[in-house]
Amino acid sequence: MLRIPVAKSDELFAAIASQQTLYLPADRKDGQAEYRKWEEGVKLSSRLNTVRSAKDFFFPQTENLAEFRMEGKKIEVIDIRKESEDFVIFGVRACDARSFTILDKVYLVDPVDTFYQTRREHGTVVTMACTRPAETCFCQTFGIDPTEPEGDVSCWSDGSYYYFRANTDKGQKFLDSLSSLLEDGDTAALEETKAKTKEILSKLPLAKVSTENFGGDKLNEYFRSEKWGELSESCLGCGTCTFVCPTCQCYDIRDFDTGHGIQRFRCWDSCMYSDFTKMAHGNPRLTQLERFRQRFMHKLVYFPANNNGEFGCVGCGRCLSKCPISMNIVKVMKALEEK
Amino acid sequence: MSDKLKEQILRSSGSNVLKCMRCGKCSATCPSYDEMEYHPHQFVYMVEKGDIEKLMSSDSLYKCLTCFACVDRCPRGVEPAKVVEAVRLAAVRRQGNNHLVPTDIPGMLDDDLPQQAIVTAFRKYTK
Amino acid sequence: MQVNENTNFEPVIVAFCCNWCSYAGADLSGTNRLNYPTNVKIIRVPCSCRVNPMFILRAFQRGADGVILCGCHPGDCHYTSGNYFTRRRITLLYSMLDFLGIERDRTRLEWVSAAEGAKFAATMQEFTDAVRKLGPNRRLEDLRCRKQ
Amino acid sequence: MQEAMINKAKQLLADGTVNRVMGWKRGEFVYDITPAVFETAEEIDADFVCDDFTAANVSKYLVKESRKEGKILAFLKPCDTYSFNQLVKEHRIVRENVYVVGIPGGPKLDAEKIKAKGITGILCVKNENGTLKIDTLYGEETMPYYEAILGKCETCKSRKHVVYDELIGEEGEVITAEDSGRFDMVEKLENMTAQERYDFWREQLSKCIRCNACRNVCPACTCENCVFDNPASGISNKAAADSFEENMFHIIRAFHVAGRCTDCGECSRVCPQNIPLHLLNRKFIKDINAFYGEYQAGEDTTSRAPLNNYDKDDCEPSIVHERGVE
Amino acid sequence: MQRIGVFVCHCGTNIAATVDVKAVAEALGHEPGVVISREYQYMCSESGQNLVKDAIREHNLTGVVICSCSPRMHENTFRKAAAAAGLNPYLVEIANIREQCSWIHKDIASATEKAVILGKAAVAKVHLNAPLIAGESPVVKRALVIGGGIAGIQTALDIAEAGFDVDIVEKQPTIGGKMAQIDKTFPTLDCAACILTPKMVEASQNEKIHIYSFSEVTDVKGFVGNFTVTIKRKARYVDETKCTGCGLCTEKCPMKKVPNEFNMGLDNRTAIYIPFAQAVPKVATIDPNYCMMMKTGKCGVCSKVCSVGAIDYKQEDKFIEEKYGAIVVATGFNPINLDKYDEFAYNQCADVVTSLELERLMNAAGPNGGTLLRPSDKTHPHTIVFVQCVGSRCDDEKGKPYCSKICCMYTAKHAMLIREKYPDTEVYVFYIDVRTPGKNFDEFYRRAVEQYNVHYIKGMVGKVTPKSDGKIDVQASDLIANEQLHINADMVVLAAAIEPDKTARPLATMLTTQMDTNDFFTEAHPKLRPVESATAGIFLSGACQGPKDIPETVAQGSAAAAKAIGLLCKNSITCNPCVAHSNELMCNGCSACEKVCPYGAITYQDKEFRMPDRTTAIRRVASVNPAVCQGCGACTVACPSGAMDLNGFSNSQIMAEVDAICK
Repeated sequence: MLRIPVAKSDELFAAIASQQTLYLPADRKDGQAEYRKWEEGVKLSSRLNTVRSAKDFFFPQTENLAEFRMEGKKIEVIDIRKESEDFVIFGVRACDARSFTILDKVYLVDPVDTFYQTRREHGTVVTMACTRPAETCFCQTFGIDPTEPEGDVSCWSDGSYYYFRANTDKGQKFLDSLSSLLEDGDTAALEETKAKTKEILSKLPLAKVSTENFGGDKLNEYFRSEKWGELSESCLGCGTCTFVCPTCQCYDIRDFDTGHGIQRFRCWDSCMYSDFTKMAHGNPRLTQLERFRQRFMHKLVYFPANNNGEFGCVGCGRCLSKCPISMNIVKVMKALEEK
Repeated sequence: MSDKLKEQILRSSGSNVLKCMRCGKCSATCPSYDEMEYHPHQFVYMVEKGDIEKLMSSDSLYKCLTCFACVDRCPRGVEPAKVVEAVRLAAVRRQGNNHLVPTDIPGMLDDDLPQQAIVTAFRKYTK
Repeated sequence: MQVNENTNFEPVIVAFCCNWCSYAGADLSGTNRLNYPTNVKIIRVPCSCRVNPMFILRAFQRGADGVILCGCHPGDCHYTSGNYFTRRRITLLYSMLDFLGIERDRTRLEWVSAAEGAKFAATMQEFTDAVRKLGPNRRLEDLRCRKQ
Repeated sequence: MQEAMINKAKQLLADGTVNRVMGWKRGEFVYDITPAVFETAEEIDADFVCDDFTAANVSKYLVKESRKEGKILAFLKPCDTYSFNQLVKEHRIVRENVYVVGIPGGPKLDAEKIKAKGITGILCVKNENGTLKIDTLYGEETMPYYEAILGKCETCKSRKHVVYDELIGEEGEVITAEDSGRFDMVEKLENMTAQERYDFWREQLSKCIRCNACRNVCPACTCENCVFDNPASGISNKAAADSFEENMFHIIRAFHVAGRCTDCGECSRVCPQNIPLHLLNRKFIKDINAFYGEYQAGEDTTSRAPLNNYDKDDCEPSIVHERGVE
Repeated sequence: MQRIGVFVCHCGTNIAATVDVKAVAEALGHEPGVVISREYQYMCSESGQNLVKDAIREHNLTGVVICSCSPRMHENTFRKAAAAAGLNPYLVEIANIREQCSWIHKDIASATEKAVILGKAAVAKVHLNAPLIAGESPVVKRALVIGGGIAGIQTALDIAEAGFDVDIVEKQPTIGGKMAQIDKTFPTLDCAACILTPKMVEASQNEKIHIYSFSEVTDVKGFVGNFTVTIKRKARYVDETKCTGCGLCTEKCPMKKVPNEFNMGLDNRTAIYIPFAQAVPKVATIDPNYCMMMKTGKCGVCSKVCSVGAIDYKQEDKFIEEKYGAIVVATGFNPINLDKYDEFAYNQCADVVTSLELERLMNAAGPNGGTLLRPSDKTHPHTIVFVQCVGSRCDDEKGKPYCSKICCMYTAKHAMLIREKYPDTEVYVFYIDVRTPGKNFDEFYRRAVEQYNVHYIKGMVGKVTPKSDGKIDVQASDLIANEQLHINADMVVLAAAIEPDKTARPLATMLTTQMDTNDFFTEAHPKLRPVESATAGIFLSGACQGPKDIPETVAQGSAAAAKAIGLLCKNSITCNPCVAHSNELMCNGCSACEKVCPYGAITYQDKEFRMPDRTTAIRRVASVNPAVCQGCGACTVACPSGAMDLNGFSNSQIMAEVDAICK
């Protein structure tokens, strides 16, 4: 397998960055990681995950869609889309990598979201296999193997080497462009690392969480469940879970008057917010219970109903550690399963 | 010329002669009044008019004791003493460095004044 | 402090003036033909205490380079106590803006009575000069609103 | 402590003093504890918890809970009692409908701080003589206890309960600003240059994802309709579309709670991006103390809030120009 | 869709000379919603107003923007015009392009640009204006006059004459004020007491007038038509209702060495006193600083001699609260303190006196029984020097910047009276200018010069030096002769500047009226509304508004009365509709707004609401009493949720203006 010594990572990143913009997880002063544009001196984080997920690259929090200008009685619509640049996201975990598949099912089906599509086309995803999963991880629940991450290129590390495997044409081209740096080598040490990781995976506290009681056919069973009241009682109605979530895909479209025109932009919205999907007549989900239910029903019931059983969650565990009151999808699943 | 001179005097005195309301209190209060050809209020008025040459050549310039009684008393804050001082300064400046010319010396000689003082003064006040 | 080198820079200055004192003071400086820069545009409010910090931030967002708030002298408020509240609110707001690193000279509160036309004009001149020296507002601007 | 609380709760439920209990419910791990309302002794026995990780301030829930049928028992830490009192003062909590039991406060622990050390796979956390022993999937790890203390507890302002119907444990004292050091960081920032302060806040606030966790957890933010959610307010926005809106949101939020913020520290605790939001509130508190005399929001229910009050000799805003570093 | 009309006024050349009004009208015509944009010579003229009215009717306008002078000037004019044309008057906005643009800028291009921006801001605001309907509030049919001098007396008499109750609050034990101290009046030389005292008596006997003497206003609440005033009735230690004013107590009082204020301290009175013979009310007052009984507990003579038992040493200050519809301020003036004018030796020499002291010295009821004698040695003065403008017309640091107005005339009067009575006395008057604009005034002054031979010398006194022989050396300049004079005088009379009474400043704060930098009350308009303050329901009478002589004071007193009567005639007044209102759906009931409201206009109610989650809940919400609210807007900022907003100056309107200006 193609590999490069970890010690030469700076050379590797420099080579990638010389061709296209490279983003990778880097450590912040506060001990958390975030995606950062690589430049001399930026080191790849060893943390399991970033606070914000990698979905930002394809579906940013705010994005301008169009501009309008008014001159007298005429309104001019300006297409503000610009030619996109190619970029690489390096070090995407298996869970986040899977989230792109989920977002694709929303944005690349008819009608295609061209903003999203353009970004997807220009981005190359280089994943990184996990070696130290955390107690909050439950990606296995959704059939993800963190030791075999997806992406255009999969990458592994055994501590001494990074190993690469292209999964797509785009990935192959990417590896070809780095051929001078990469060497072929044996993977014995890597297999050992994978085996160790697998052992930990089986011992994770959430390893047994299962989707068998969820899916498109459970609508009636869960929609009227009495558990929602108790579960949503402490929910603050903030958007933390949705904004750190790699698969949440809802947005709002708003107009901003700049004083010399109107900018139409979209920004992430959260089903936890009281004005989510507010329409002329009012709001279809008036209580926090309904809003809370919406989020989990969407991930566990509605989404699989419309997408051949695929769930709208990848088990990255971000909401488990970030919810201000520690209410999360795992607690919801367990509570709903209780008879 | 006189405009420029007026401006220079106004600038160096820092006084606004237009504030004068012609009350004459400066002259009423002046201890050197009787010694003067032009009195404090006239200084202010004549500077305002630009009629400065007469002041420059008048001995009144040197009669002002700079006691500032007029400055203190002036109800309008015109500060006549500063105007007088400014005119005096303008006169001194005009003289340049030659404050004493040789032709003046014979007139100064008298029995009481030591000759050495005159020589020293001449050295000191001449370029 | 950065000094603006672009001498052509004309700052946008918003002045909130209370109807009873400062707006009348501004009128008086007009009646007395006391000149101050055209950069200053006055918004009339019933009392300085009507000025919400929101308005001040809004002005900066929309392209103001300086915001000055004028009211009756403490004790002279037409509504008795309005300007006392203003004083507390605005002191805290300005202190907070300073805390966030926004240049101090972009904000000001001045008490101008209906009789102080000259003070009004002088204050506006002074404030405009100070803001001009600071250059365009960059730290608290909304890039979307920047004039193209 | 937990035992005493459970007994007290069961007793008050049994004798009909209250019909519900506001407390904390254990979660999947040692640290993911959720505020919860318990209605029966069985529920309490099963899930009630009060330990090193029960940091959440439950007073805000009482706005809603105190308007329901019957009386609710609330266990309040000293800092929570300030928030509670402030909400009573603002007529948000119906005092008669809450039975307050004061419980000792922290210091509480912050799982994020443990994780920031690179410790992962946390299964169990124990404090042994100032050393935290952490069982993980990868073996036992240790770290100094004090390094894991929750930010808001590091600068605790008071161990005294300002309101309670009953107290469990001993009453503590108010801690002075010098002893708590809670204004140290504000002061440090004040002593920076404007450019440094600007850079500091840009770095911090640019992390903001506008999840509203700070606002929604804040006991002072109980507006029926927040200005940031109200399109008619002219400043509503859902995402900080640019740096101005990041500033705007946090300045206005801090301003709206100025003089009402009890410095409970929840905003910083819940911020997923670790933005030290409490510094903005503390800046206001520090200024208010310095300009208008010491004031602690929530200390009582009668005093006038500093922003709804004035003194004829108050300082002028020019004081901002006169002090500190430009 | 809005249909807005823009009207740009030239104001003759006042605006048009510096602002290209055509360009302004043209530019504003392109603003969204603007359907007509016109300019005209004088918008405020009848034909200008007709232009606006016609446009409102013709284009069915929903909003009007007038680019003209300050809204403080003509906002009402245009609001009325709009109303006459059927448009709600509050849909009119004024862009101030005169006072705040054309008059302060010189460059046409930049002034025009600014005028356009101001116009745009007004257009942006008017887009959001809502029609407002003014409410009404009742008028209390009672007036308060603060100050019982000739101004206050005249005002009170006129108001009472019209049939309204009126109270006079006077801080001294008697009404009468400064005029009571004056000997003769110019230019007729009739006796002041002869014309004043009948008016004082008339006031005391008029059943519509109630006099609170020895009293002060300590608090004012409320608003036009409905003021609540707290009056402190200072303890005079004599029961006013019992005292007959017989004066026996004042004769018997053993403490006879109290400086007599009424005679400017030139003689003494007793500790219990009646200021002067014709005092109203004629009631004794005990001065607790001198009364032996009050100080040592030993004496009680007055109490013993009082046949009606009116003396009450234990009396305390009383506070009463009254409601009034209108308040007239008539706090008057005082001569300034002369301590800082060393050069006139006022504090060093008893024979240097102020003009008001001279009045007492010459008055028949004065210390010398009407014979003019030097205060120092009670000898007849042969040479008297009058000094004009002492402390008037000065630089700010040196004194008062204004002309005190009355000095020229009273000095001429004094000079004339002295020459008339004591022809052997030489009288010198040092003047800067003799100012005599008034009916028969210059003739009066000329009589002093021509008929009475008073020596008027143009010049100022620079130095007054008391000499050991009792004479006074007056050093002065004679500007016409261009010489410095020394006059060997017996007396010097200083025409001290006059200033507003010291009680005026705190009173202005209570009344929320404005004062100028000299503490004179500011009138609502210097020409057109000279007796009204900018605060509705507060009127100005006499010298509290500016230096005045007696005829002017009386004229203004009557004018203020007429204004007050005009208000009191109404059963109710139209309220300002620009008041706060609370959006109950957003209100948290936190009480912040109530805490900052200076008028107590906000109250709370528990109301049942249908909540967004389909439940009903009882919520505590604020409501504003529109009759009490004055529209300051303090509550709108105190409210964190934005539930409080202000009509006419709403959040959205102000932000629209901000946006338009910053664009």
